[in-house]
Amino acid sequence: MEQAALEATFTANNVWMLVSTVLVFIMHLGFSTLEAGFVQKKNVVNILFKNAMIIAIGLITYWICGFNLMYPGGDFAGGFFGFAGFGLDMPEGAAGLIEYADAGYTYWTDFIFQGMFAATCATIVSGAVAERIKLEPFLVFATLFVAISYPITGMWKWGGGWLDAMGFYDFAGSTLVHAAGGAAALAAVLVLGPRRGKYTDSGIKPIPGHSMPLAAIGVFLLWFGWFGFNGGSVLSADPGAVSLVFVTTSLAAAAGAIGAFFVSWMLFKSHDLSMVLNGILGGLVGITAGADQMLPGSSILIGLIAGAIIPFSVVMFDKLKVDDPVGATSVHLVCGIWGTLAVGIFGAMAGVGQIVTQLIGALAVCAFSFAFSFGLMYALKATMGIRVSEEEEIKGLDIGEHDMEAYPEATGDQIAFN
Amino acid sequence: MEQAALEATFTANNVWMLVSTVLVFIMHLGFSTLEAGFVQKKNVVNILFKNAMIIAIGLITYWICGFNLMYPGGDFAGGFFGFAGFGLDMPEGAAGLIEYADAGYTYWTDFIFQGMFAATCATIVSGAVAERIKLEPFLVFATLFVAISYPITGMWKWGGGWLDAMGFYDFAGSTLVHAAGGAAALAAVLVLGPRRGKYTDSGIKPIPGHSMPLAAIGVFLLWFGWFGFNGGSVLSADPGAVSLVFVTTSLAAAAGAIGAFFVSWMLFKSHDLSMVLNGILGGLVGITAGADQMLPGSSILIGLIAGAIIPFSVVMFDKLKVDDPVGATSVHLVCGIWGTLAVGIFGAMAGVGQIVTQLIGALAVCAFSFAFSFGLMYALKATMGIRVSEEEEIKGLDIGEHDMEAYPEATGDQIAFN
Amino acid sequence: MEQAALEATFTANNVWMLVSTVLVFIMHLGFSTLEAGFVQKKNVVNILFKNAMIIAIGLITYWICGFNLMYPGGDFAGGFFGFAGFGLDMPEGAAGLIEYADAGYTYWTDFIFQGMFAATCATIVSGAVAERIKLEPFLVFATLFVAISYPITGMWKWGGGWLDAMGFYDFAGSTLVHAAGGAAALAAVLVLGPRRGKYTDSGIKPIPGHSMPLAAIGVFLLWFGWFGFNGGSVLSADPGAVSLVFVTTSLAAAAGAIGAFFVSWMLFKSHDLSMVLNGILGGLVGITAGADQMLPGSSILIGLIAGAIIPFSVVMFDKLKVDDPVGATSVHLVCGIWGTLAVGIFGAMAGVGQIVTQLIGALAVCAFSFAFSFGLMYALKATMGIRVSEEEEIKGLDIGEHDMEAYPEATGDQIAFN
Amino acid sequence: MKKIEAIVRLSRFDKVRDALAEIGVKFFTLQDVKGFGLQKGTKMVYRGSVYDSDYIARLQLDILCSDEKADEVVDVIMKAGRTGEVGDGKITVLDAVHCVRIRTGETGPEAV
Amino acid sequence: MKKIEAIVRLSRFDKVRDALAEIGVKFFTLQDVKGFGLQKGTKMVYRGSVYDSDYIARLQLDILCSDEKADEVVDVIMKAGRTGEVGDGKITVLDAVHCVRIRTGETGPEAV
Amino acid sequence: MKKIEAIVRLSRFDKVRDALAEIGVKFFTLQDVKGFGLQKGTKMVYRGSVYDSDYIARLQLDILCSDEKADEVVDVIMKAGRTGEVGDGKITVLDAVHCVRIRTGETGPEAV
Ligand SMILES: Nc1ncnc2c1ncn2[C@@H]1O[C@H](COP(=O)(O)OP(=O)(O)O)[C@@H](O)[C@H]1O
Ligand SMILES: Nc1ncnc2c1ncn2[C@@H]1O[C@H](COP(=O)(O)OP(=O)(O)O)[C@@H](O)[C@H]1O
Ligand SMILES: Nc1ncnc2c1ncn2[C@@H]1O[C@H](COP(=O)(O)OP(=O)(O)O)[C@@H](O)[C@H]1O
Repeated sequence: MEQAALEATFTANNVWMLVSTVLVFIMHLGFSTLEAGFVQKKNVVNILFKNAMIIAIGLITYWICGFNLMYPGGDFAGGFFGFAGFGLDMPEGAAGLIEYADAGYTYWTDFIFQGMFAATCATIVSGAVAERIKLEPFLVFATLFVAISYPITGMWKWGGGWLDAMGFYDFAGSTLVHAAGGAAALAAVLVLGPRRGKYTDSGIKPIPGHSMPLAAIGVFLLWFGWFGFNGGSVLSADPGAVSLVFVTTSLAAAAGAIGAFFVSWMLFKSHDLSMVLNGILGGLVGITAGADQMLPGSSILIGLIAGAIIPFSVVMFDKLKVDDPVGATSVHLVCGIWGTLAVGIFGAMAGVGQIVTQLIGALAVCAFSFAFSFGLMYALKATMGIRVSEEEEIKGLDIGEHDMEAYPEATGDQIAFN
Repeated sequence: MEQAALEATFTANNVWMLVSTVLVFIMHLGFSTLEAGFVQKKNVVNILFKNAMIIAIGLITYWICGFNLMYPGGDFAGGFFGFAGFGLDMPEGAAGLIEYADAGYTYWTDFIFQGMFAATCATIVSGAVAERIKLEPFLVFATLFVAISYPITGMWKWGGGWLDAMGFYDFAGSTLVHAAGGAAALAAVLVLGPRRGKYTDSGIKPIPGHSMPLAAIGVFLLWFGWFGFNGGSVLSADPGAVSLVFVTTSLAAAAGAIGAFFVSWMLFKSHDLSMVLNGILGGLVGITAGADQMLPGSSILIGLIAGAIIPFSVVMFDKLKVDDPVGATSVHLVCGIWGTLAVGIFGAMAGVGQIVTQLIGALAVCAFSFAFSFGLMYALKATMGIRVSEEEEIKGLDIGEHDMEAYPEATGDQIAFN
Repeated sequence: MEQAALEATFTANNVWMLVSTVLVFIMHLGFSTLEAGFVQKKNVVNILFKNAMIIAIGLITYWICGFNLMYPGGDFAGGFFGFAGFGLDMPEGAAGLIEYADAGYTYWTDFIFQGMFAATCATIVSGAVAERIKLEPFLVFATLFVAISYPITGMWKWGGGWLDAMGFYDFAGSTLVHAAGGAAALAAVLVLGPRRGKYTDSGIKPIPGHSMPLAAIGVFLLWFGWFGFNGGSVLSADPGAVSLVFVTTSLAAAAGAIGAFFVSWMLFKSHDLSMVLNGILGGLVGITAGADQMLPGSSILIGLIAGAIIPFSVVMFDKLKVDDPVGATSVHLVCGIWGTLAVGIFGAMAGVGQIVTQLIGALAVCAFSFAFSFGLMYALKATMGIRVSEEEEIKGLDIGEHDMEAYPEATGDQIAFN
Repeated sequence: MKKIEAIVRLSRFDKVRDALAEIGVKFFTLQDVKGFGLQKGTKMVYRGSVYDSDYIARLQLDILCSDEKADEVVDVIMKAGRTGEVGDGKITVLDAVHCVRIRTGETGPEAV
Repeated sequence: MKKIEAIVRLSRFDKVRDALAEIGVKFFTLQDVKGFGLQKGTKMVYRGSVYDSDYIARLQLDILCSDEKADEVVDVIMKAGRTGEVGDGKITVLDAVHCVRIRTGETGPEAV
Repeated sequence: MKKIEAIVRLSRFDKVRDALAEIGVKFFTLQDVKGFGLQKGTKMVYRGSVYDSDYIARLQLDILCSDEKADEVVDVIMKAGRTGEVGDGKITVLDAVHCVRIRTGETGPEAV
């Protein structure tokens, strides 16, 4: 391709990657409102605060070391760990621009797109530990997890590490982002314990979230952002590839809703909105590993199964007394593993060998992420303490940690006229 | 144009079409929050549930048959109906990519962009029938409407059918999407009847929606999405055309707000937010048929008139005891017809002949859509029953259909500290 | 570059500019929800109403005269004022398309992108004067401010006026948009006076906003939109420039959160969500003047300082009895000036001379904007009256100006089942 | 003077209000209350758990009236508020030793 | 012991609170109530319908005090709460047979 | 018949409810109230101002019971509701002259 046309393509590719970055960014609002909707009124400021800080921490640490841990270049040995130094430095001239990724995007685009991804992974944990974790240790946890653990496991595949060499496939991160975040969430929940009053002698006592509209806004925004999450993972604006990814992603999400709809009707004889919302997310997580490998039919099947898994998984975790107010473990860990395996079952790469490879990859990443998080949480528990006092849990973390209310009420403003 | 440059243009075009798809997608969140805001607290879960399912149903049915009903290709006879078979199948090689639409977008892009449109049409109905329709029959209705009725009338124009042959013009769907959805909504409301207690012997008793912020979020998101709805309907990223569409769309929406502002002040001596919000939507619906045909001045006039129509239309429907909690009939049906006619009155195509053609097209589509929906609703009424019991209407559909509340309250959490 | 490739680049550039336009548009929703969240329940309809009208007014007046005041072309004398006539008129053929801005974007794109900017400037004022200003005079104020004052000061730099000639630099509007809006807000607040009961003999009595989730949604949406605000200010899709701007903008916002986090902890021994949210905005405003001039490290510093300024500035204005419910003066005026100066301190243009130039520019624009607004508000006060009655302030403006409530409650619907 | 506190179903409120109006009770005070107890509330489902709501929602009407009128008011509420299903509510009558209309300072029966 | 229930305007609440403080009533219980009746509420507009709100919003103060103090409390509320317009509210005085402070178990006038 | 109004801490509500159940009080009415006074509420921070909330949140339980049972109920609430810190609340006992169950028309002690 001659130069002028190549530059035009480069420009178009880079526009798409930047649009994707913006879309992945807004997933943080999606997570914020989803999690805010699924917690009680008295813990809403806390969850919003955590989410606002996580995106800040995620980006800054990705600048400090995350990016260079995840994409260390040829310097790393053995494919398990590598580090290209602190901070960022754009290669000069065309090397950081048109030549950086074969006219796909620039060095800066690469950093910021990947940085937004990194931050989403930490956010997954925040919902699962909501309503009982102390703010400061959580922020320490989030910082270290996103600065160290996420980039290391990410490097194994996307940075050209051992999983990549092995033939493991994870298009946009069913394992590297979602299952990794979900495994960390599971570890954190296990160390932290359930919310007071959730598992009683007389059975499970649900603690309903305070706002279904906020939760629904969250899920729609996450789907919205997922067009960038998956669409941007093509790493160019290649029309055929990106548009296929749009189709598979959308159909899987739609099928996830339908799967969760029917299964939760079967199980609970009710139309549980929170399940359908989680079903959509399950479908999205499920298709993420193979969004570029599937035809529409397979993507619908993958989504349908992911959506159907959700109600079972939520009930299972509850039976195991793993208290996860937003369903992060079911959505991200369980459906993340399902999606990773699905690459070996459906689509262009299907095959027994691939299933095994996928399984190894998923387990390895989850194991590392779980172990890192478990150890870190444990250390924090022993030092700073990670759980708020019983009294604070009753009062709510908004007053306890922030001296604020989410919905302050003036005297008599419930009905504002006189 | 030589190949490399053509491919670059193709890439840029396709990026724009995908961005438009994403924008149209988020209109579903816009509809969800708008409708949620305009219903009572006790029916919020229900409206969110319906909206989450509609987008899922819309996409899946569009994959099953909708797309091939709407764009059957040269196979159909007479221009009234055609069907290219179930499922999707991307033409091989360049035929599904660069050649598919003259380097405008790919086959997959076409499907997913059109699929998002289809789902919006069904959503229009959901608001109008809110607060009293049973969930299951509504989902059946939405499925059949979006799978069959919408693609058939859509084909008449966009699929190259008889209206297209006649010279009917509907750029982005004032008639094909909005008036069609609005006519279906009207039919559904007529079969269903008004909400209990709305029209009493002592006059009309308004039933205010529970959250103006949600409604406002909805309208802003709809405007946001409309940039993709209209901008994407250029079917390429042609700079002149798309940017003109942006200007006309925005100015019409702005003028719609202003039209509704003044008229509702005149009529009700008050600054009714719900009217201004509906006025914006009216302006957007109004410009949709001719967004690429107008200059700024005409687009302002079209929007102003659309906005001015809204208060009159809302009052008129209320006088006729057509109970539509969100104003879908005024916004989508009335302004949709207005916008379709406006193509014959203003802009590049103005002319008496065109007005007649526009009128025929609008009436034909509305008639079909109305008849289909009326018949279907009637059949559902006779079989499954479409209306919740009086007791359930009082309790609210959230408890009645979903065993949930939208804003669950813990004992004493209104003020969360102690 | 030969023609076909040039056209492809033009298409890609224009796509980016239109995407930016859409992103800047949604900032209006961000402002709406931020401001709605930071006011009391009884004034929410009013703030939403104002925001819906401002975007309408902003666009329509920009069409009437704003655009031609701000970009009068070579016709103006002395660089202080110029006007190219009412309405819009796209230059014919390539002159309005590919040649209009060196293949960067079309004439219509220029108008609509700039129009969205203009409207944001007026919105800044609306939050600061919330909860006590009468609706009609506010709308008159907003109309004249956005139609006259904003384009005049904007022309000084972006329209090629005297500040531009002097070497003043303001990439995306730290001064021209934010400080200008903030200065107008300050003037308006001074004429209007504080809310009843805020500054009492026994000290400052905070009047908490009614919804932190709405406020948080607002800040995330503003950040989201800022990718278009700053990214679009490159005025093409130049991959290197736009992606650098993405990186600096994001890192400054992230650092703003962190700066505000630590300083508000130091000052108030608490984790104040409203401060962190304002800190993010402060970081964004701060980087806006030099987003294309900084490397990541400097952008982090700029954001960190902006975020750290916020708590001090909020406290200072409160001490001065400048009652600004949403912190617009701190965020837009103070951080706007800081960001403008930062261009002379950090990055490619750093230098004592530049600092002086930056200072002159910032002061000149603020002075004009302040004087214009002060005079206009004063005149409105003398004629229409600008402040609601004490009784209306107690009742709330929603009932007083709109005869509506933001959250109407049916009898007993707080708990919707029976 | 009597103060009558009636706890009624939300769905019967309209009927009770209208019935009261008919016997000339044109003003009363209303508040949302929760009936809390050991028996069943409403079936609820949330994230896979089926449970009963802790409480049932009821409206409390406070009515001031003269001693003579009290029986009639109780009677009327009882008739209008009854469905016959468990959960219809209670009416309590208290003695008010004194009652003042703030606007005028009138006391006793004239004040209501 | 008396239990005084005062229903007052939202806009007079600050005045009433301060006036009570001056005579040494330093604690009371507050709740939002709705005044429901046949007369007019507030003019409302929604989607083209102009109507009256069903109810008017009021605050109810519950004050426990000794028998001797009751008259003074009533008096003070009446003065501070009055605007003279229809809708100023009511004060009811009930006899409390018993009153306990949970913290200490003190009863009677010492408990308030 | 007595009407017992108990104002208790939110954090003690569970204990009080269970204690009441043990002595056979299986139904009561609950409402959110605000304790308003001159002493300190909770420390709050908003936009750089540190202040005290105007009020403290409390729950009010209304319990109807027979005259004989009243003392036991008061006793049980006092024990279960006490923390010993300032702010534990009050219990007031009023005389109910009459009490009717709407569903059956039963009156007096049978009605509760
Ligand atoms: N002992 C009591 N004390 C206070 N309130 C009560 C008592 N018993 C019932 N109530 C109130 O009356 C409402 C209905 O009472 P319930 O016992 O369910 O009806 P029924 O008398 O028809 O069995 C309850 O929700 C509660 O608010
Ligand atoms: N008979 C009554 N029983 C209970 N509450 C009443 C009664 N009459 C008035 N109220 C309460 O007092 C408030 C003000 O009463 P209203 O009659 O409007 O004032 P005014 O006495 O000045 O005419 C009402 O909102 C209502 O809550
Ligand atoms: N005189 C009073 N009248 C009405 N309610 C009161 C009175 N004194 C206290 N209360 C109620 O009791 C609650 C707790 O009272 P408080 O005086 O703080 O506790 P303590 O008795 O332990 O000092 C308050 O929130 C208030 O609702």
